[in-house]
This record gives sequence, C-alpha cells and structure tokens, in this order.
Amino acid sequence: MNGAGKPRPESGLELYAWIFMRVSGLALLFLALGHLLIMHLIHNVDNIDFQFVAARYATPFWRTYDLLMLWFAMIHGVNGLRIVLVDYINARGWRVLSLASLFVVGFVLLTLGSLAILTFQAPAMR
Amino acid sequence: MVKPLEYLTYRGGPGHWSWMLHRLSGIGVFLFLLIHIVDISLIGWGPKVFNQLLFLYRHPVFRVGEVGLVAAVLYHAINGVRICIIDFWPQTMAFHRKMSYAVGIIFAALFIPTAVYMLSFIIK
Amino acid sequence: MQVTLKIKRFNPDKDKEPWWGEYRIDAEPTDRLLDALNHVKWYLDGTLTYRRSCAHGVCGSDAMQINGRNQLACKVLLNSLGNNITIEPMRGYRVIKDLLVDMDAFLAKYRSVKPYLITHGPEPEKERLQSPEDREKFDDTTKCILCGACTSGCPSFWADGEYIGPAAIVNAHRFLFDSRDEGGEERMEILNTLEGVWRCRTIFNCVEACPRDINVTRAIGEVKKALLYRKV
Amino acid sequence: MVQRYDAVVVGAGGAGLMAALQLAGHGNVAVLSKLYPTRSHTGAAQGGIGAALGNLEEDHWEWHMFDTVKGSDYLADQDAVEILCREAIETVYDLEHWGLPFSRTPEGKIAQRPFGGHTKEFGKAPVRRSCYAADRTGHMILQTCYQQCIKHNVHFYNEYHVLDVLIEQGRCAGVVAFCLATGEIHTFHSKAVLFASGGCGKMFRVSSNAHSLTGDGMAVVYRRGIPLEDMEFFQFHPTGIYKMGILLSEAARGEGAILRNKLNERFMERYAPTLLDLAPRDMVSRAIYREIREGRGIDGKNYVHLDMTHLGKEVLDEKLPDITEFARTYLGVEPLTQPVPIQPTAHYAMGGIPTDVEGRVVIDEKNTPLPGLYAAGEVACVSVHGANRLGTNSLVDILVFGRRSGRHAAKFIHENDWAPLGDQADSTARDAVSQVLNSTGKERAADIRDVLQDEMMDKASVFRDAQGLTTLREKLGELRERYKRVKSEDRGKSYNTELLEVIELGCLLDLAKVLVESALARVESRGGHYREDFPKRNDADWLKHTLAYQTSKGIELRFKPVVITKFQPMERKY
Ligand SMILES: Cc1cc2nc3c(=O)[nH]c(=O)nc-3n(C[C@H](O)[C@H](O)[C@H](O)COP(=O)(O)OP(=O)(O)OC[C@H]3O[C@@H](n4cnc5c(N)ncnc54)[C@H](O)[C@@H]3O)c2cc1C
Ligand code: HEM
Ligand code: SF4
Ligand code: F3S
Ligand code: FES
Repeated sequence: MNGAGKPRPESGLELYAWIFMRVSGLALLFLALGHLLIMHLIHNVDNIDFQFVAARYATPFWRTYDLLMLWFAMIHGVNGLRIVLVDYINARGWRVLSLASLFVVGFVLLTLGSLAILTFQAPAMR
Repeated sequence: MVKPLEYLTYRGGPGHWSWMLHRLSGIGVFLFLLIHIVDISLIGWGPKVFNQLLFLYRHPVFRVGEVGLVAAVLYHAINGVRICIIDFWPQTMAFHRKMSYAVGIIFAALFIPTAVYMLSFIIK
Repeated sequence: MQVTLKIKRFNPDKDKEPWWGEYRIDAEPTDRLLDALNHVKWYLDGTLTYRRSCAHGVCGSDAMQINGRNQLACKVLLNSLGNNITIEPMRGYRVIKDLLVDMDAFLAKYRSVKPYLITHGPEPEKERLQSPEDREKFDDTTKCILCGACTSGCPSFWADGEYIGPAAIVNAHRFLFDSRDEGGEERMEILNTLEGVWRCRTIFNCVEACPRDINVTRAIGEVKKALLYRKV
Repeated sequence: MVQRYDAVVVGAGGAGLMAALQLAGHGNVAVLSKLYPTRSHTGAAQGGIGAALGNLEEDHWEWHMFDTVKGSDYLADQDAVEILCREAIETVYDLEHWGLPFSRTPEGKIAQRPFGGHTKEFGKAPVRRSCYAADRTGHMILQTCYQQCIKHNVHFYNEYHVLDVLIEQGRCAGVVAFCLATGEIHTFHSKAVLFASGGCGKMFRVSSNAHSLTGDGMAVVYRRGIPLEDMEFFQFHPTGIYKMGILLSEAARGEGAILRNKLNERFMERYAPTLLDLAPRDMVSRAIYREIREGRGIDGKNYVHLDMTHLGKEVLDEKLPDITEFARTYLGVEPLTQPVPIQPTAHYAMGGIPTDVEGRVVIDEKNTPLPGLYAAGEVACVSVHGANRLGTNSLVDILVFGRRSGRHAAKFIHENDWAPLGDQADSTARDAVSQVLNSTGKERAADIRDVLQDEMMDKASVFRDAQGLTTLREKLGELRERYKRVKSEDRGKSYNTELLEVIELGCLLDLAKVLVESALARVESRGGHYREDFPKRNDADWLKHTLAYQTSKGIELRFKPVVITKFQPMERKY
C-alpha cells in the first residue's frame, strides 16, 4: 500500500462503548432528571436531611433506583471522560497515567457509593 | 496542534457549539458526581455528620451552584437526546442546524422557569 | 469595492514565525476570493503562495480558512465576505508556505480505506447492472474532491491528528454503499476503531465546510449504523 | 539529481493515469504531475463520454464514427477515428468494471443522453450516446482511474513540473523536472516518456480551462524540434458563464436547454434547422457571436441567454446539479426561474503533438516515429478531432489513446534499452530557471499575460482575418521581447509558484505564436478555424494537416495529408 497509516487493531470495544453511551444516556434521562426533580425541586435541600434519606431508603425501590443511577452515571461519565482524555492527551505516558487515574478514581467511588447505598441501615432498625 | 482558544475562533456551525456545551456540561456533571458520591457515603457515619454536611449545601453559593448543575444536566440530557436521534435516524441530519436550535429552545423553555423557582428559595 | 485582505504569511526560507500581511485592493463584488488572491500575487506581491487550478470549485486545490471558516477560495464571492477578509491556511495540517499546507498525511488516510472497487470473480462482458435506487445510495459521497476542508474543520481531528477524518470516511462510504463492491468487510475493519468512525462526535463542522455540499456527517452516521447492525 | 526509470508519464489527468495503468507491472514507472493527480483538469469535464452502447436506442460505432468525421469538418484521420469509436465501447465497460458510478437506466444499465453533433443513421436525428455520471463524468473518470492507480501501486511524483524533454541521437532519453517542494531540478533518465499534460486554453482571456492548463508539454516538445499539428484549430465552447468562462456543459442543451437572444428568439433555428441547439460547437459559437455582432446580445452586451427554466427541478437537481450550482454561486442566477447569461469560452485545443494511432510521437509528413516518445490526451493530436471536436469525444480520446500509448510504451520498454544520457542533460532547464531567478528586468509576468490573453481573444478566437492575425503576430513579437525582461520577486526554493508562472507564460507565448502562424497560413474556414476573409471550406487546397516546426529562422510550416477511409468529404450541414 501507498503510505497506509499505522495498522489499526480492531477490538470492537469502541462500538460497544458507543452503544453504551446512548443506552445509558437514555436511562439517565429518566433516572437523573427524575432525581433532580425530586431532590432539588419538589423537595429541596432545605428539607432534606438524614431523616429524609433514611425514610427513603426504607423501601428497596429507591435503593435500586439510586444504585442504577449511580452505576449508569458513573460508567457513562468515566467513559465520557475517557473519550475526552484520549482526545486531548496525546503523549503516551500522560495518556496512560491520566486514564489509569480516571479508572482508579471511578472504581473507588463506584464501590464507595454502592456500599453506601447497600449497607445503609436506618437508625430505627438498629 | 490546535490550541484551546482556537476551538472558539473557528466559525463552525451550531453543531460546533452544541458539542462544546455537551462536552463541558458532561465533564462538569461528572465532577459533581464524584463529589456527590463522597458526601453521600458520609451517610454511613451517622445522622450527625451527614446533617452537618447538609448545612454546607444550603449555603447560597452552593444554591447557585445547584442551579448551574441543573442547567448542565438539563442541557446535556436534551442535547444527548438530539445526538441519539441523529445517530439512529440519519435522515434527520438534513435538518441538523434546526435540531441544534431546537435543543437550545427546549432547554431555555425548561430551564428558565426552573431557575427562577429555585432561586426564589435563596431569597426567602 | 475596496477590500482589505489580511493574510497569514509564512515563508520557510526566511520566517521563524507566521506574520500577517495586509493588502488593499479594488475588486468587483462578484469576483471570487481566488481572483483577489491572484490580484495580490500577480500585481502586488509575487511571493504569496497558495494552490489553485480549476477556479470553479471542482479540483479541490484551494481550501483555506476564510473569515474563520474552511472554504474554497474559488467558490466564495467577495460580496459574501465583507470588506475585511481574514485568510489563513487550513488548520491541523503542517503549513509549508503561506496558505499552502502539507496534504500528504491527509491523502495517506484516504488511501488507507482502500478507495477502489473490490470485486471477486470474473467481470461480465458488458456493464454490471445497478438499479437507479442502488446508485442513489452513494451518490452524495461520489462528489468528494479531496479538498480537505472537512477534516481540517473537525474538532476531533484538531485534538488528535490520528483520527482518520471525515474525508476518508466519506470515500469509504462511497464504496461501502456501492452494490457492486465486495470489499465491505475489509473496509469495515479499518473504520471500526477508535481512530475510525467512532472518533466522530457528530459535530457537523465537516458538513458546514464541505464545498460540494456533501452531508458528511450523514455518511459517517450511515457507516456507524452499518457497523452496528453487523455486530449487534 | 538523476533518477532512472523504465518509463515516465508526464501528467496525471485521464490520459496519464490510463497510460500509467497499462505500464504498471511492466517495469519501473513514474508518473510526474505538477498537480496532485485528482486536481487535474479531467475532473472538470461534466457532460459525458461518448460510446455507441445502444442502451436506450439503436446505435453503432459506425454512426459515431460518421458523426466524429463530419464534426471534424473532414479533417480527422479516419483510421484513428475508427479505432476511437470502436474502442470507446470496451473502454466504457472497463471504467464501469473499475467502479465508475455511471448514472443508470431503469433496467440498471449505463444511462446515456444526447450531445451536440451525435446522431443516428448518419445525421438523421440526435441520438443518446453520451454515457454520464450526473454532470460530473470527468470527475468520476479521474477519481476512478486514480483509485485504480492506488490499487496497482503506481508510483507518483506529485508537484513535479516538467521543464524539458531529452532527445539524444534521435531517441527520447528522459525528462527534466522541477520539484516544487524543494526547488531542485531532477533528471529522469528513462527509456520511454509519455506526455499527457493536457491543453493550453489559458492563452485566451475567457476560458473554461484551469489556471494550470498552459500547454507545457506541447511547448517543451516543440522547442526540441518536434512539430505541432493543427494548432490553428482551437475550440470555443458556446456556453461559458459570462465573463468568467466557467463551463456550463452541453449536457444542459442535451437535456433540452435553449439558447435565446435579446428578442427571446431561439436563434439556432436559423443556423442549424435539424439539430438546433445541439449543433456542433463551432457552429453554435459562431451563431452566438453573429447574434451579438448584429446587436441581438442581451442588453446590447456580448452575451446571450441559456434558458433552462422549462426543464423542471427534477432534471436540474438530478441530471445537472453541478452546473445549476455554478449558475447560483457565480452569477447569483436561479436557473429554475431565470435564464443564464453565457458567452463562448476557449475550451479545447484540437491540435497538439502529432502521434500515430499507437500514441507514438511522429515528426514529419511521413509519420516517422521518434523512438521512446509518446503523447496522449489533449496534448496530442492523433488526429481524431480534426478541425472541431464533438462533445464527449475528448474523454474517449484520452482513455482510448491513453491506453494504446501506454500499451505500446510497455512493449517498447521491454524491447529497448536506455538511450545514453548526454552530459549536462539538465542544462537547458537549469538555465531557464536561473535566468528567471537572476533576472534584473522589471517586467511582470501578469502584465504580459494580460495583453496576450486579451489580444488572442480579440483577434484569434471565433472569428479571424488576415489583418487581425498580422497585427497579433507583431504584438506577440513585442511580448516575446518583454518576456526576456521578466522577473520573479520570489527567489526562494520551496514552492516558488511565481517562478513557475513565469515559465508557463513562456510556453503560452510560444504556442500562441504557432497558433497565429498556422491560422494565417490556412486561408480557408474549417471547423473551429473561421477566417472572415475566406469564409468557405476549401478541400482542393486545404484538406491537409498543418505541421509547425521551430527553426532558427522562425516557424516553418509543412503539411500532411488527411487519412480518408470510409467517408468522403461532404458539405457540413445540420
Ligand atoms: C470544463 C470542461 C468540461 C469538459 N467536458 C467534457 C466532456 O463533457 N466530455 C469530453 O469528452 N470532454 C470534456 N472536456 C475536455 C476534456 O476534459 C479534456 O480535454 C481532457 O480531460 C484532457 O485530459 P488530459 O488527461 O489530456 O489532461 P488533463 O486532465 O488536463 O491533465 C493534465 C495533467 O498534466 C499535468 N501537467 C501539465 N503540465 C505539466 C508539467 N509541465 N509537468 C508535469 N505535469 C504537468 C497536470 O498536472 C495534469 O495532471 C471538458 C473540458 C473542460 C475544460
Ligand atoms: C441525563 C441524561 C444523559 C444523556 C441523555 C446523556 C447522553 C450522552 C451521550 C449520547 C453522550 C455521547 C456523546 C457523543 O458520543 O458524542 C454523552 C457523553 C457524555 N456524557 Fe452524558 N448523558 C446524560 C447524562 C450524563 C451524566 C449524568 C453525566 C455525568 C456523570 C454525563 C457525562 C458525560 C460525559 C463526560 C460525556 C462525554 C462528552 C464528550 O465525549 O464530549 N452524562 N452523554
Ligand atoms: S467531503 Fe467535502 S470537504 Fe471533505 S474532502 Fe470531500 S469535498 Fe472536501
Ligand atoms: S466535524 Fe468531525 S466529529 Fe464528525 S460530524 Fe464532522 S467528522
Ligand atoms: S481552484 Fe479548483 S477548487 Fe478552487
């Protein structure tokens, strides 16, 4: 070939990432906007306190809701930022470093958040 | 290569602006999410710590920030829908400019009343 | 009408940094910008350098950034540009001299998508049949003149020069959607990568820039969709 | 720097690429082009490529041949025309097999449409013969040929400007070229050289030709003592955009567009009652000039209208999208509702480097070939177009004879060795470049070119006469003197395009002179050459080709008989 670019290995990953962004985006459309509506508009931060959260987490519905939202938002956001980093950081070393930090932070916070939602015990039950 | 400021000096179409806003709002919301997870997990530390933290949230600076957050999520969400429509129905690309403007209009229609409503709490 | 051309100049033999040259000329409002550039080169400053040939928008030589936007100099009339016109080389390509840029990398990407009909088996004696409807599917993308305006206007390309770019995808589309072509798989593999179609964020600057009015983003979208239904 | 190749092709338009494809795989081949290949002017061709496929109605290559011969005003060599029309058919199928996206008929065959001068049953009525891909047929041919070259790994030297051809002991030994990027002069030592460097329409003010069409190939060869054939025949296309000269293809009239004067008359009814607006180009151009002279130009100015308003949106959008857009972009005219201002525009050089039907360059009346030197395309004169080329026949010409010459050259390089390279082979080219770079003169190339183009337009275009041509000859002498004092402000190495413009102007000046001398000598009117002082065709004295040689005493003209096989000259009426 006359000057073809560098070989480009295919993994198919980008295709799945692309689909995921759209699927999770549409899920978040309801989850995140619903969340905003409930927490920031119908109630607002003035009225929200520990008691409120405790009451809410008494039902499994809201726990599932928040868990789903957390996972979708986190993975959507991490992948989104991955795209951004890959766009602007071209030096190999910096790219690897920044992506690694993104994934670590993402993983840690996802675990933290999931634990918080799953292990939360309302004081009354204690 | 192309310097950051030059992203603004290129006279692209409405799609160019939509993309910049989508990207900025996405990054913004993501950063908020990171913080938000940390504070929410504090709930495990019991009511005292958590409630104290919520005072922070009630500070006016935070309240204005909250409006910004709603703006970012709202824009990102509506524009995200536009992107999905375009992706799955390529025929719609014939009206790509109009669609970007439509996102702007829908965003304004939803956001302005919401913002007024939310800001009214601070003044109270 | 009187126009002032503000042109970003750079001569590799002399200059370390680009500089702005200003030229005031008299011209007809219906003149092409290329005519104005020619006027400068022919009568004011012979060293001004740019590519040009056909002068009516079919050869793809003279794409440049005109008033902040990629256009062909021979396809814009002065009356649409105002009295002060800023002209720069296209961004994202290496500037060689004044408005003339290095297109080699751009063209290498074009070649990398195997832009030729791939068929197996013997050829028929006469033409291969193709219905007008099948022909219509890739009509838009046959118009490309490889001017490079789209790729150079794409923010994804500014960020990362490895992105294969809209022009190469357009030319891949031209064959992928040709009912006679049998090289689909090979081309799909090339495009199904981070530096392939997935780099495109549907920004539409390519469409705005394309002097042939090709709906570039749509072509890219059709390739994405084809990949999607092949895989899922 | 000396590089060695088996064959070198100069020019990467349709003819050059087609030849290169034949040579690919037959040794070491380089294609030199001053433009990136896809920028070549073949890409500007709009209307179509003629071939008697008979997809829509009965058609035969003999009919095509008759039309071509008649269109040429019987000056074409009929052996060559026969090859042209026969091989057109397989060439079009080859293009299709290579992927060219022709427009299609409802059954899926290659679509065809009528074109000027193409008829059925030897002149009875227009026939649909032009195979097309919307109105960008040339673009698609250029792209498709280039794509095949990519596939076959053809080796290109892009942005190399050929300055000289090397002839040693009666054989071709290579070319000398200027690399635009570095400003270096390279010698390409080669067994065979094939010129496919296109036309020279930039010697006229109003022209459909690209800025790069400056006749370099013709001039370079001519300066080495090889004659130029039939240079007095230059085609003016009837429908160029007013003032700019941008072409609105004959396809428009093929689809039914009509020419109208200030009185809104369909004036072609008076000049060609059968074919009307689809008469051959020379006739239509003359008719337009007549209308203008007799005061029937629009607003008394020198243009008339091309009326497409009755064609409807569908035809304009689907079959003529590009030219519709040209009218919108460059004139601000909406062809759906408004007529388009047009005027004849310098379009095509029927003359050029004389070759035989194998593409070999021949150097005398007896058709003696010069071993190793080939030419094809607009730069060459086989002659299949005679005194006037029919629309769609140039694309056939570049491909059919591009292919034949490529094939013959492939055979030649197998059978022959390199001609020895003289020492200082590149000295002529080097001197030419350094003379411009070191010139202390004050003349600007653009000023000289302006005079040249205006004068040529005025005195050597559609109408010519002895008085005008004689004045023009003197004028050209003056310009030649001024040219000796021409300077280049740019003295740099990298992309010194000003230097090349000066060199190109030198070519135009030489060719203009040949054109004028040949036109003065030919005291008759035939095809594109119309002498007001000799308005009749004169077969008794002038049914012959002109060969113009450069000698120390000026231009020497010799003449070569026309090959007549099937069709005896008749009066040319449409
Ligand atoms: C606007 C327009 C419309 C036309 N429409 C039709 C049509 O519908 N049907 C038809 O049959 N014909 C048409 N023609 C005529 C036809 O297109 C041309 O005659 C034909 O394309 C010429 O092809 P070519 O290969 O000989 O030269 P070109 O395509 O002109 O290519 C010349 C090549 O030579 C190279 N070159 C030139 N000088 C040098 C040098 N010094 N050193 C190195 N390289 C050099 C150039 O870079 C270029 O690659 C049209 C012409 C024009 C202008
Ligand atoms: C509310 C509904 C949401 C929708 C419909 C949505 C939709 C999308 C879509 C479709 C993309 C892909 C853009 C592209 O490929 O060009 C995207 C990118 C992105 N999203 Fe979301 N999203 C939503 C919420 C969120 C949230 C909550 C976050 C933060 C955690 C987020 C962060 C991002 C980021 C960082 C990107 C990458 C931006 C870029 O590539 O330019 N999104 N979003
Ligand atoms: S797609 Fe349009 S802008 Fe891009 S290279 Fe082709 S013609 Fe130029
Ligand atoms: S501008 Fe770029 S991101 Fe895609 S839609 Fe066009 S290629
Ligand atoms: S000069 Fe050919 S596209 Fe502008």
